Amino acid sequence: MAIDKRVATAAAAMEDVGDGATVFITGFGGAGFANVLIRALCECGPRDLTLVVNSATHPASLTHELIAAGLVRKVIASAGRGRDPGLSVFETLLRDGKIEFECVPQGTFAERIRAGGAGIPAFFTPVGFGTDLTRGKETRQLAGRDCVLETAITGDLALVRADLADRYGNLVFKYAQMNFGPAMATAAKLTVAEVREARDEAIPPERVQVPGVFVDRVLAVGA
Amino acid sequence: MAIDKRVATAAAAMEDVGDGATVFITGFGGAGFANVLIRALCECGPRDLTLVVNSATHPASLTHELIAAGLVRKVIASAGRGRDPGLSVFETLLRDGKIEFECVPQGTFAERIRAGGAGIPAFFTPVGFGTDLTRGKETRQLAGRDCVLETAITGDLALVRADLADRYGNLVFKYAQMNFGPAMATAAKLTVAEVREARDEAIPPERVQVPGVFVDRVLAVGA
Amino acid sequence: MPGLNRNQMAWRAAQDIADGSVVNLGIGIPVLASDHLPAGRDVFFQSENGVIGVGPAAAADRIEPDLVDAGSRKITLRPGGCVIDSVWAFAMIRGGHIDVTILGGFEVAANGDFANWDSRIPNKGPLVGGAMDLAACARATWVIMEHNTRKGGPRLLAACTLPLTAMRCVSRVYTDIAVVDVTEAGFVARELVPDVSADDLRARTGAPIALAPDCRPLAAPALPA
Amino acid sequence: MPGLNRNQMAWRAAQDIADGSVVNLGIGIPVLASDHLPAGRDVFFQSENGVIGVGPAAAADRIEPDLVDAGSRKITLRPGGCVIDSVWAFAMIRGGHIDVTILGGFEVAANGDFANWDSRIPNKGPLVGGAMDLAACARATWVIMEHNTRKGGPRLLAACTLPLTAMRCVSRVYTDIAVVDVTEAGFVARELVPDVSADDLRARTGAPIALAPDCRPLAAPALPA
Repeated sequence: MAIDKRVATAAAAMEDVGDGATVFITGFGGAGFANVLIRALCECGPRDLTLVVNSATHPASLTHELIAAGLVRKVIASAGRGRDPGLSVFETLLRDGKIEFECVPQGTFAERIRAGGAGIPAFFTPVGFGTDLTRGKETRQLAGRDCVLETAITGDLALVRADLADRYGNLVFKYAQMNFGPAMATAAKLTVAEVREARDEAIPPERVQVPGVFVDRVLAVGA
Repeated sequence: MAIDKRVATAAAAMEDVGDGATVFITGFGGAGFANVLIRALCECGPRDLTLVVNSATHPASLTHELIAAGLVRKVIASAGRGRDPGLSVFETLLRDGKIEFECVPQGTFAERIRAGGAGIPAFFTPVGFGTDLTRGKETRQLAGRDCVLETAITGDLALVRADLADRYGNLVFKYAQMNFGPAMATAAKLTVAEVREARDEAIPPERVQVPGVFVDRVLAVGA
Repeated sequence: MPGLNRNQMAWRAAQDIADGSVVNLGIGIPVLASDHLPAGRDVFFQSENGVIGVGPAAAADRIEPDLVDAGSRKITLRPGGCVIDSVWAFAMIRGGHIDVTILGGFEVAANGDFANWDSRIPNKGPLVGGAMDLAACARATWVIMEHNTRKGGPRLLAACTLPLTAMRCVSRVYTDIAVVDVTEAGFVARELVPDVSADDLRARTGAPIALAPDCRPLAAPALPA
Repeated sequence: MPGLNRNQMAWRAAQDIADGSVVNLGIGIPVLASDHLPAGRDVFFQSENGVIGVGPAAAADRIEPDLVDAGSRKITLRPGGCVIDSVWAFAMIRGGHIDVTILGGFEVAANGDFANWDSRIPNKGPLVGGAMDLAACARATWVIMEHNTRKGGPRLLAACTLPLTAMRCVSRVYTDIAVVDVTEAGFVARELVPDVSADDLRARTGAPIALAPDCRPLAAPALPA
């Protein structure tokens, strides 16, 4: 059957997502948030999710809606602090011990996801050595530097925002929209992309930034 | 001073390469061999080189000229077998114990170079476990699989073939020319690219495959 | 000797490639399988040099010198295909994103151990390429090889005698006389060419081999060798 | 209190950015440094969200919503700039491809230990971002911060009291009253604002601090705060 990964509705994009899933969500620095898919996931309503997202509280991302809806058991992120002096929903839950948080240096966060998609179960990095964020981790001196052992993150679902897709699932990003998209697309069992436009004709090979083989479903959502 | 990484001659491209250097050379599957630069390096004549190249004997690469010229102490590669029934120069030297060879599974080879450029001193991989090529290496079971610990490769010089460059050192490849280019460009202290064409105007951002910050010198060599 | 020729072995393996899958074909006989895919199956062939969507060989007048596969063949790119770098190509392989790799081989053991990279040719340099990555990390590793060596010895063995490519990785073997699954219980023949008896098969195999209860005749259309 | 304002501190740090270098600027005061680069220095500013070649802020009528830096500022891209993904952006940082990172900070110790990520605000969630990666792995880590806390306590200390960002990473600190090198022998003031005496400097610093033999007056042009 001729491959066509485009789906017509957000509900179809979220089919088969179950309780307890580990979910990657793209977005950083105000670009690349998969907000249509996040909302669809909210409506789908799976429980006990583990979110892997750069920030638990970025205002431009709807991640907080998943958290506010009580669907999230744990967040793995490099940022969990709201911008306001008051507490965000996430911070309130965290204070009350109702949500788990694993704070990861952003480069280690990116590399752990990349490792998950690349079949590297663990790696050493100098980042974080001697800090609170790596307490209890195995350490080793390598190439003259103190390093910590970090493990891969893999997941069940990735929600990825991109600009353009084609029927084969190939993705093109606009500028800084790319951020965690390629890594998360490779590390999840099921990768769903929301894009401005999903074309029937193939994207020219030199423009592809995530090969369609890493993408399972594509939802066109407009600008 | 306005950045301009273009050099006029192959000799200028090889300036400051010293004895004992570890040299990356791109090329695989018949595409992406930096043959103008390899020949320039031959003429430059540094000794005791360690070559990091996918194949020590691929006929389309001039790597064998460096080896035949007696400049090479060691080769790290995934392939060291000539195509002919007779022995290649490399194989003769290897048989006679006059050159060292480290044979590395190709994906581990690529990943070790990438790790070198990415500041990851070591990583675990399942590839090669239980085989002759990982004998003596540290092993560990991770995520249910037996793995071996592999270390990063860094180098002094990378010779990279690409299609297009600009004054800033940004590179664009044509199809499978890319192979080890991005990884090697990041893992060497000095990265030199030979390209069909080196433009004054900047390559459009969405076409850049190796950012110019990883490239030190660019030599236009034509098709 | 009765049995399938090279193209017929590749044809037989190709029949098992699922629609929509991502497949890596090794150099030699395996790469022929792309010519024999059943109509209507939409498959992406990956080559470990980074090409995703390897299409048919390029016509002589349409060759792009840099559009090659890992075996240096001048190829085309199928619609929707693209090219990634070697790091990503092997991240794709090691990360389990290849549904099936079909490789040529020297020996397969009853526990799935696999030897295909070092046949111990005197003085020739080692050549491993991407074999270990593919064999160890594709979701399924299938092997196409003659059932026996030129001297008549078995290639399906209780334990490999040649240096291993990867441990416990092979799930299916396509030979010139049989299709053999590697199971928890060892070798099980799923298909056998009609001219070879069960006793012949056992005699030509270096480890216990069972016939599946529904073992069928192995047949392929006439194809050039 | 005499001393440099925010823009003047950023200006002073910018004077030390070498021509042709690759620089990452932290959120807050450091990012102002790009406005004060001396004429004729051609520099690529990297942002850890993947932008290489951050240009000036985008004019209101030329905003590209997805062209932002790690601080969510709407920016432009300089000629020769491009955008990479987060994995590569941090590979670039961790791999030593950033010549200098200039970061805001809470505390710097005499051995170069650095604290800038956790000021222990009650109940607020943790936020580390890329600080640890940058501080640990840039070729040089410079810090811009007020010499003293709002309560008057020292930020240059014998040992950090707040959670560390990275160990032994800071080589230079730009404060409102001094430019201080972190050396094997501890803090050394290279420049000092004329209104602050050596005794004042010592009183306001939480660890021994030497004046360089050639210690110069710290001065900056008039700039808006």
